[in-house]
Order: sequence, then structure tokens, then C-alpha cells
Amino acid sequence: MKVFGLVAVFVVGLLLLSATQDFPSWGNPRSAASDGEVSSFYIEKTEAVTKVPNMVTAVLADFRGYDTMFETVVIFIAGIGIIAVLRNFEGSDSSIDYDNDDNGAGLLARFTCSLILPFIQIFALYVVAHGHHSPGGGFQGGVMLGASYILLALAFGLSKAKRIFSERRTMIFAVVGIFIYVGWGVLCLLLGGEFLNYSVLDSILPGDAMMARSYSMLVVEIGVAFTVTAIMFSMYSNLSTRGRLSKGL
Amino acid sequence: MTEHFPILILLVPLFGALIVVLLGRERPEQCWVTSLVSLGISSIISLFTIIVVFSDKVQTIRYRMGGWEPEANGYEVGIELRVDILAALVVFAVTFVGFVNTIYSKTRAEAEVQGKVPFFYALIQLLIVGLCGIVMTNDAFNLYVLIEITSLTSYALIAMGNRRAVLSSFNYVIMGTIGASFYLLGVGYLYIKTGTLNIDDIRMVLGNDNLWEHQSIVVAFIFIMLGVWTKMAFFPLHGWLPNAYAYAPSMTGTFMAPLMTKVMVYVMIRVMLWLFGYEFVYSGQHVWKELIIWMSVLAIVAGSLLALARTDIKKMLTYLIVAEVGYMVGGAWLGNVTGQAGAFYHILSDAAMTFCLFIAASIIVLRVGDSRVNAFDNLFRKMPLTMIGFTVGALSMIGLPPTCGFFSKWYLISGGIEAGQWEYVCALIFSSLVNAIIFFRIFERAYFGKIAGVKEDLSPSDSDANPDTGIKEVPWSMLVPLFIASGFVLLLGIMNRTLFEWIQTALEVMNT
Amino acid sequence: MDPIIANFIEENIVPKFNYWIYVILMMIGLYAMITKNNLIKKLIGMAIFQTAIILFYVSIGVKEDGGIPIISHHGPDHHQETEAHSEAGSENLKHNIIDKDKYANPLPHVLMLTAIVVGVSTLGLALAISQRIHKSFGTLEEDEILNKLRPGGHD
Amino acid sequence: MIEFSIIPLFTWLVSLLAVPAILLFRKRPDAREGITFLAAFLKLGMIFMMLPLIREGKILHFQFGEILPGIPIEFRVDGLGMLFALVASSLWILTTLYAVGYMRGLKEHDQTRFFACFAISLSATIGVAFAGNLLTLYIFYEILSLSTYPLVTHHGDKAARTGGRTYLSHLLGTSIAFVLPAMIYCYWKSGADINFTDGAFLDGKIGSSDGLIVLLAFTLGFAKSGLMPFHSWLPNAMVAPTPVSALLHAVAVVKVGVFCVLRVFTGVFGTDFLQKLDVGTVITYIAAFTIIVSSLIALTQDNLKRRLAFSTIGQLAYIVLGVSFLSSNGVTGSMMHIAMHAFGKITLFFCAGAIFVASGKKYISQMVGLGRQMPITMIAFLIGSLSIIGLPPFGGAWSKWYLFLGALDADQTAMAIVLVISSLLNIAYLLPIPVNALFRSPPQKGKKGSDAGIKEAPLACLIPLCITALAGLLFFLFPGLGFELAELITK
Repeated sequence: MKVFGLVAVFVVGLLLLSATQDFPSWGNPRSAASDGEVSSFYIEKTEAVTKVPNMVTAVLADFRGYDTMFETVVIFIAGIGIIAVLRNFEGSDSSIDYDNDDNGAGLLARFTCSLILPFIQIFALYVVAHGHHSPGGGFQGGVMLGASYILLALAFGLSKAKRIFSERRTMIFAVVGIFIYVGWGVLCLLLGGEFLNYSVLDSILPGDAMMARSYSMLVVEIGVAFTVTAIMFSMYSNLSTRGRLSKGL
Repeated sequence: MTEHFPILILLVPLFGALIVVLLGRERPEQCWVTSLVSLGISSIISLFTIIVVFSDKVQTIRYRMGGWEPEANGYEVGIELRVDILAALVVFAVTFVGFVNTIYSKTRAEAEVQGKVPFFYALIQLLIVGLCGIVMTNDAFNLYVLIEITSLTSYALIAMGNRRAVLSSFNYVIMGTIGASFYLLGVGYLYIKTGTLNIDDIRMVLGNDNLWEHQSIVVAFIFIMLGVWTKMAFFPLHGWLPNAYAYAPSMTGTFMAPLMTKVMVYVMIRVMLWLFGYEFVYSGQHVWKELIIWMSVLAIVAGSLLALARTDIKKMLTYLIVAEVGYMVGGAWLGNVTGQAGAFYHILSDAAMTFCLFIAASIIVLRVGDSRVNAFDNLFRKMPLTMIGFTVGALSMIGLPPTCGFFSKWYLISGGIEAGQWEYVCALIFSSLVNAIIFFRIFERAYFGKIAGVKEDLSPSDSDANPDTGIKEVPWSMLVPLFIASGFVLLLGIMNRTLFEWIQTALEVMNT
Repeated sequence: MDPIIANFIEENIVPKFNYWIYVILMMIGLYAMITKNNLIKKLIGMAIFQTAIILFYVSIGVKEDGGIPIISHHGPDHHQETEAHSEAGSENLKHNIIDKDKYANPLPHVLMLTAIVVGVSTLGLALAISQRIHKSFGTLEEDEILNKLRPGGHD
Repeated sequence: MIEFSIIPLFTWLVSLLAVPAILLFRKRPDAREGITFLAAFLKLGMIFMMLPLIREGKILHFQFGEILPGIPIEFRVDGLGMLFALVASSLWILTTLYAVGYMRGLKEHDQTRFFACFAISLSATIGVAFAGNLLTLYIFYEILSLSTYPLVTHHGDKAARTGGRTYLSHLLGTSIAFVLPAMIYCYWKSGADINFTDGAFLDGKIGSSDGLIVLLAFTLGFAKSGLMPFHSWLPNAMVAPTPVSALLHAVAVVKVGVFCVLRVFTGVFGTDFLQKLDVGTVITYIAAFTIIVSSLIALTQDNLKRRLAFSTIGQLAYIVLGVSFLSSNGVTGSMMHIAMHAFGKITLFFCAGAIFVASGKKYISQMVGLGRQMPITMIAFLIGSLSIIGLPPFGGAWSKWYLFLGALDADQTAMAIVLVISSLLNIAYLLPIPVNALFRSPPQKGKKGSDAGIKEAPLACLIPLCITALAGLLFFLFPGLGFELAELITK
């Protein structure tokens, strides 16, 4: 197996490297990818047509919003997939006494966490909301928000975290997140545009069609953040307890 | 309204999945009804899509997400869905199999995935969303995302089975990730050279800038092909498939076996003809055409022989899938429209017959409680209805008229003869013969049972009543899907000419 | 050093070092996925493998003089103003000519955001599956698992 | 000339529609068998309705549903098909009558299944006879293989199982391995035209070496014709109940095989074109080899049904031999032999079954002196044997005569000699049976009480075999119809 693996790896590697002879060199601004019509369009026209200066966010949530919708669905699938594979519903019945040995970390850690948690969460919300203008967006913010709950679970024990963010609630959050995203797209359908064609929403949003795109991106980013937050926490809580959700690490 | 059909096909099961998760574990019945309704609506829409696409006016629906017209000097800036008759047919197959399989799942889901019914239905609906999306999308990267959606859902669905299933699911994760990543790499190489991700645009750039001779494009093609082959279990890369499909929960196996590999074959044809173009793929400069046909011959022969060597009925069927994948890869690579259209027609017919056989096998394993071939002892008397369904599927696998298997074999052999690839023709015939041995071995058991050696019933008026052995037919929720599947095996056979002409016309455009 | 080799390095490796790095990383990951016996090590290989591809994509988008693909008209210190777009400001924007060489190509970043998410999801699911394997077989070593399956199991 | 008609469809359909009715009345044997008879008579009636039209030289034609581009399911009744359908459907009636007697006499199990499969196989036979293109022919050929499988393995014991296995593996295997690719090759070569409608469709479209391969693939692929080396299914299929053997050997299966070979020669290539290609001789030699070898093997068999089986292999090879001469006399001889052999051989099988029903005897050595108890059966056996051997005044004489003429036309003197030798061999393996039974006294007289109690078989068995034996005689006197139909093909 080892020899076979080595041979396979070398063949694949050489094949991949052989292709680089006609690739552009590092940082070449005239390469087909960087200089192509599509890339130039994104750089030069994005702000004009969507009023969002962060091209990455605009491409992510608008031009390729369909991709991003499925990206959210991927996260959702991972969440329910882990539950489907790992969750042991019988195990949760014997969880009556988990409070005793699930007290989380020591006092110092708990105190520190309770101090910094609000700041983490506020920063996470900022990252979600400010994705139009600076690096950030639903995924990044959602992961931070999810991390804050994971920190909560680490410091105060999973039972405490679950009291705030129960399993049912994580599922609802995850579903609501996707629902916001897809529902927003369906709203465009209902108003006579294509799916995810935010510009038709100018009839119900303030501003012109371009501003409608800008606002809509915020909406879908919030949807993404919902799902990512919920699923990140759900993944953590399932993986750390072997699917019993009774006892933290 | 009709122009929105493609997206509606995807949205209905997506919402279905969300609702099912919200319904939760306490209401398995409602979960079933929800997914039945959502997949039913979806398959009705896809049926209408076929009609819309078939009308002369439309032919190809192009649906631009977000309303982004090709604004970058004619290049697409957004993601585009593209539904022609081929895509519409495959989408219908996917949604309809999903719908029928949901009927089958009615009792099995609760029995086999205790307490996780909503997650099962959610995952299977998302899998259908992914498969339909793969078929309809016209964006190379979006295709990757959707491939990963189908992969993730199928990892989870397979891992819901017993411990063997979990292990094979892990192997599938490794193989599937390598495959999908190779595909992603290939797309990256294409993107470097062309600067666009839209399939039509890539092909246009390849042609305009005459990039076909570049080493990087060749490598990109090799890696995309390797990725797709891994996902479709083409022979040397088939390792993950047999255990995964055989040990997964039965209603997962019945859904994935007919569809997953077939959709990837569709992707392969799309990549060959739409993304790279026939000038590149079949050009004489590359050695791969002959090589791949020989590989498909190997796949057919090896798949058939491995199937022959199995005694476990489901394992045997999974190796037959490996052989059938060889059929389709070979057909697509023959380099003529007959072969391609034959391979495409085989996507549909193989979906129908694999579905039929897997349902029948699952029913039998369930009722007899034994997954080896001797489960079939005397079944013609004990479970005549199930065996009728099984027989139809099996005859199609062997390739006897008037089942669809005969006609797909006909077209594939025609293509082989036309291309002068006799080794491929011989492999197809060899595989038919091996299939005949495999299935008649089973029929013999089912027909005779254990050899009694004496005539059991000497009364002049023979009683055809079942001997009371405790093995009875299964409830309607399993028999109806079986009969729908076997009905489709026959229907596709009867309608083959019409279908083939549609397919041929659609493919001819891509070969000139 | 042999001048041929030196020449090769100068022409093919130095200006294209990004491809070399990603291929080497990727091959490390692939090797681990194929040959490692421990399932978690396989997953680590998988993570390296996927990261290598991300590296490759992101390196496509780099431009020599390019900054981050966020348009800033007022320099980094004037964030507050960009946030509140005035009518006049947006009018100006349309007439502003944007030098595309000053911004990195945004598309690879977008694509990789998706790929990262996919990678995370796959990894999470794979970890869940390996936990199930550990629960059923009591080990994560592939050969031990196969040994446990041998008696009684076919194939 | 070609006339649209719906009768061929109904002729095909009538026995198929009988199947559900047979299954419906499975609890009432009389009604069940009544339906079988009704269907059989209806079928024969419809064939007689078509007969005058065919004799006028018309070709009846019906098609529906284009299943492949350019190829519908097509029924087309011409002289050859008419002759075969006539033989098959008239013998079906007799076989049914006989089967009723046989099956009830032996109290067989699963009679419903038996009659249902019987009806399906008859439908398939008519389908082959009336097939208007190669694909239709192939479809019904396969249906026939499958529907006769339950009949062959009717007993359900180990021998039946092995026999059935050989049966299916040979018939299905050869048809998939040889006929299917050959057919697709033809389809491709001839430009999507494999209809028998206007002459031979492969005429002038194929080279000599390709032609030989395709011809061989067809001739060997239609393994129902029993040509060596794919003959061994036939003796193995003798495990079946005797009515089935009779059906296999005289009515349906083997005749379908040679019929298909005849069609390939006349409808696919055309005898003139084959002469041009000069490939017929290969088939001639295979057939001649089969004739001699199978006759020699037949001599060594003691089991009556096995001896008859090898005799059938030899007789079928006559038919192939005749057509491979590529002369009109040869084809006429072959067509005549389809009918003559059918009536002769079915008589022999009926007799074998009657002997088994009445006395339980299977081996020739046990039948010495049996003529005392069963004179009618044995006389019928004698007549059947003489007809097969080809002695006047029995029908077989005509076909032998034309085959002989065909050999001479084709300047194949060697083959004429083969025909003579094989006729002598026929005499050697067939005639001793009735002669010994009729004219020698049984050994160990009275030693076994069982022999004394043997009487003739039930009337339902006896009547059919008398009719077929008489028919053999009548065909000598009135062969006109056969020649007329043969002429339609050869001219």
C-alpha cells in the first residue's frame, strides 16, 4: 500500500506540475483569470451596480448568490448529517445527573469568559453587518457567534449552554437561517423577477434597484449567520459528547 | 411561469427538507407525507419541464440566477441554469425515483433508522436537490458545490446503516473527497486559462484562443475525468461502492444505487461534450480514447465476474452497477452519436432497472431474513408478486426484449460496431451472458426451491395456493414502488425510439 | 550548480513557486489519505489536501500591486464616510475609473469561501462517522477493524 | 401484392389472450382446457381465413409501434410463414388433446402453469412465423425460449433442473452471443432496414468474409435448429413431459429454429446473393456432419425419447442442408420437410408418450412384443417411421426427393450420397422399434404380470396419434398446398 501510495502520489504530482509550464507566474496581473472579462467586470462594475464596495461580498451574495445558498445548505447538511449519524437519543434519558459532574471549567475561566463573551458576540454581529464594507459576512460572523456559544459550553458546561441554546432551538435557528435566504429569493420570484434577483425588490425596499441589492445582501448574510451559528454549536455539542449531548468534554 | 420551472424543481424539496426538520422526531407520519408531497410536486414540475422543453419554441431553458445578464462583454457574470431535453429527462428520473422511493420508505424508514426519521427524509430530499442541481447547472464551480451536497448527504445516509455501512461510508468520504477535489482542481486549471466558470463560455474561450493543445488543459481534463470517475465508481476506482450500497439502510440503497452513478455519467457526458467539446475529447492527438474504451471493457468484464462470484444478493447487484458504469463510459467514449445517445439512454434505463432490482432485493432480504442467494428458494410460489417485479428487472439486466435493457444494449452495440470497437461489443455481449447466468441461477432457485425430487402434489386439480411457510408478500407501500419501477422498465423499452430520437437530436448538435 | 538545473529553477520554480508549494502540500495530504492506517490521520491528510487546493485557488487571484478587493475611495482612515453614502458620493463613484490592477481578483476568494465551508462540513461529518466507527469497533486503526470483520463477514 | 390486414395480429393474439383466462379458471380443469381448445380452433380458423389470400400470392401485413428507428413490430404473412403457421396451429390442437389425456392420465401437478405456458409458447411461435422483420423475429424467438423453460423443467426434480439449465444456457446464450450482434451489424450495414418486406435486405451490401461470419453467426445462433455443436440442449430437454417433447420437436421450438435459418437464407441474404458470395458450402458441410453424426449417435440410444431426439437433430439438419444448396429445389425440399417431419415426428412422440402412459416403459429394449397389447400405437409408430425415412407412400418421400434434387442442382454429389447414407441410417435406428414390437414375441412371457395388463393408452392420447399418422399418408397423396406455398418463396 505504501509503495502504491507513493507511486500514485508522484504520478499525480508530476502531472499537476507538468501543467504549470503554461501557467502565468505568481502575481501576474495579465493572466487570463485576473485580466479576464469576468474578473474585470467584478472589479470595475460591482460598486456601480450593487453599491457594495466589498467585491467579495457582492460576488458571494449576489452574483454567485445561488452558490452561497447551497453553501449554507452544505453547512445545514453537515449539521443534520452529524445528528443522523451520531446522535444517540436514548442516551439523553440517563442525563438526569449530568449537572453534578458537568460544571465546566474552573472559576477563573468562567469569570473571564463571562467578561469577554458579550464582546465576542457584539464583534460577531459587527462582522455580519459590516460585510459590505470590510472583510466579513455571514459565515465569518456566524462562526464567531457559534464559537462564543462553544466557549460558553466549555466554561460553564454543556448543560448551561444547552439551557440557552437547546437542541430544538439550534434546529429552528438553522432552518430559519436557510428559510430567510431561500425565502428572500422566493420573494424575488413572487415579485416577478428571477430567483435571487434582488433588484425587483426595490418596490418594497427604500432606494433604487441597486440599493435593493445592497440591502438584500445584508438580509441573506443574516440568514447565513443564523444557520452557521446554530450548526457550529450543534456540531460541537454532538462531536464532544459522542452524540449523547449529556456531558461535555 | 414556465421559465421558472428549473428553480421550482429545486426549491420544493428544499423547503420540504426544512419543514421535515422542523416537524421533528415526534411526527414521523407527517414527515413522510411532507416529503411525499414535496417530491410529488417536484416530479410533476419536472414532467412539465420535459413538455416545455420539448416544444419547438423553447428547447433550452436558460435561467439566470439573480437576473444577471451576460454583462461582462458577453460573458456570464452570474450562475446560469440550463435545461435542455437531456437535463429534463434526467431531472425527471431523479425526482420521480425519489418520489417512488419515498412511498417505499413509508414503513422501512421507521424500522431502519429508529428515531431519526425526519433527518432521513431531510437528507434524502436535499440529496435530490443536489442531484437535480448537478444536472441543471451550467456553471463549473456550482457543479462542484452541488457534487459536494450530494456527497455529504450520501455519506450521512449511508452511515445511518449498520457498522459495516459506517465503515464503508468512511471509505466513501475519503474517495469522494479525492474525487471532488480533483474535479475542483480541474476547474481551477480551466479557470486560470480561460478566466470564466460558465460551461458554455469556457468552451467558447477554449475554441477561440485554441487552448486545446495546452498541456494544462489536457491535465485539467484528466483530473476532471478522474474526479467524475471516482464519484461514479468506474472500475479501478469502484472500491467504495459495493459495501456502501449493500449495507446502507435499504431505502437509502434503493435510492442511491439507481441514481448517483447515473447522474455522474451525465456529468461526464456534459463535461466531454459541453465543457471541452468533441474536437478536443475525440481528437486523434490523445491516446486516451482507445485507452478508456479498453478500461471500460475491463470494467464491464471485471464487474460482471465479480458479481458472478458474490453470493450476497445486494453485493451482487452493486457489482452489476460497476459493470453498467463501464457500459456507459464506453458508450460515451466511442466517439459517435449513436454511442453517446446509447450511453445516455442507458442512464435512464439503468436507473429504472437498478431501482426495480434493488427494491425487489430489499423486499426479499427483509421478508426472508437472509441476504444470500438461497433466500430465493421457492420464492415464485411464496412471493409471486415480488418475483414478477424482480423478473422484469432481471430480464432487462440480461437484455431481453421488450425491456429497456435490450434497447440500450442495442444502441450501445450499434455504436460499438459503427466505431469499429469490437472489444467493446464483445464485452457487452459477454456481460449479457454473465448476467444471464447470474439471474437464471436465481430464477432456478426461485422456481424449483430445494430439490424435492418427488412430485409434491398429485391431485388432478392442482392447487396453486401458497404453501404456508410464513413468508408472505409485503405491504402495498413496498409493492407499489416495485411495480411502478418494473412498469417503467417496460415503458422505457416501448418508448425507446421516441426517447432515443430526442436524445440523438440533442447530442448531434454538440458533435458538429 | 549545473546551469541547466539553475536555469530550470529560475524559469519554472521561482516565478511559479505557488504551484510547487500547493502540489507538494497536496501530495502530502494525498499520501496520508491513501496510506495511513489510522482513520484520524487520514482525515488530517484530507484537511491538508483540501487546504492545498484552497491555497492554489487563492494564489490565482494574486496581483503584484493588488490590494484587497474592497474599493476604498477615501483611503483607509475614512471609514465612517464610506458607510454613509451620500447621493453626491455615489454620483462620483460612477465616474471614477477603477484601476483593476490595484485590486486582487475577487472571484477565487469567493469560490474558496465556499470550498472552506465544504471542507469544514466534510471534516465534521467524517469525524462523526469515525466516532461511530470507534463506538462499533473499539478502534480507529484500519487493519484492526478489518481483522475484526474477518471472521463471519464475507468480503 | 402487399395488403394490410388485421388477421395476423389476432391470430397471434388469440392464444395470448387465452392465458389470463386459463389462469382464471385454474380451479376448474374442464373450463380451462375448454378455453385452450377454443383458442386453438380460433387460431386455426383464422389461419384458414388467410390461406386463400396467400395462395393468390398476396402478402398480408400488419404493423404497429415503431420500436427502433425504422423497425416496427411487424406481422407479415407470406408462403413460408403460412406453411409454418398452418403446421404449428393444426398440431397445437392435436397436442392439446393429447396433453389433456397425458396429463390427466399421469395426474401431473401444476397443470394450469403447463397450459398457460403452452399457450404463450404457441403465441410466440406464431409471432416468429409471421415476423416481418428480424427484430420481431428475435423478440418472439426469445419469448419462446423463456416460455418453454417451465415446460421443459415441469417435473421440478434434479434431472429437470439440469436439463432446463442446458436448455436455457444453449438457447439464450447463443441467441445473445451470436444473433444479437449479427442483427445489429445487419442493421448498421443495411442502413436501418431489417425488414423482410422487399426481398433480402442485405443483398449486395456486405462483403464475402463479413457475409460468411454473419451467416455463421445467424445459423449457429439460432440454436433451436439443433445444428452441431449447439445441439446438446435437445436430448437434455427430453426430461420434459411427452406432450412438451412433442411440442418442442415437432411444433414449436426446433421448427422455429430451422424456420429462422430459412428466413436468414431467403429473407436476409437471398439465395442469389449467397450464391454470389459463395458461402453456402460451409453451412452445407456443418449440416452434413450433423446429419451423419447424430444418426450414428441415435443408433446407440436405448431410451426411446433420446433416440428420437437425436433423430430430430439429424432431420433438422436436412432442412438446413436443403436451404444451403441455395437452389429452388433445395428450398422447396426444406419447406416441405418442415411440414412432413413435423407430422412424422409428432406421431412418433405421441406413440412414445402413449407407451409410457399405458405401460410406463421408456426403453426400446423393453418394447419388444409390445405390439400385441398396443397394436394401434405401434402401427402408427411404423407409419411415422416410414414417413421420416422418406419411403412412399408417405409424405416424407416428397421432401426427401426435393432435397435430393436440390443436391444435384447444386452439383453436390457428395451431399446426395450423404442423403442416401443417412436414409439408410434412419432405417437402421427407427424401423427395428415397431418391427420388433409387432412381429416378435415378448421375452419372458408371462413372467411379469404387469405386461399382461397393458392396454392401449386413453382415447385422448390415441386419437391424435392416429390423426397425425393418417396425415402422413394424406400428404403423399395431396402435397399440392405445400408446393404452392413453397413456390411463393422460391420464385
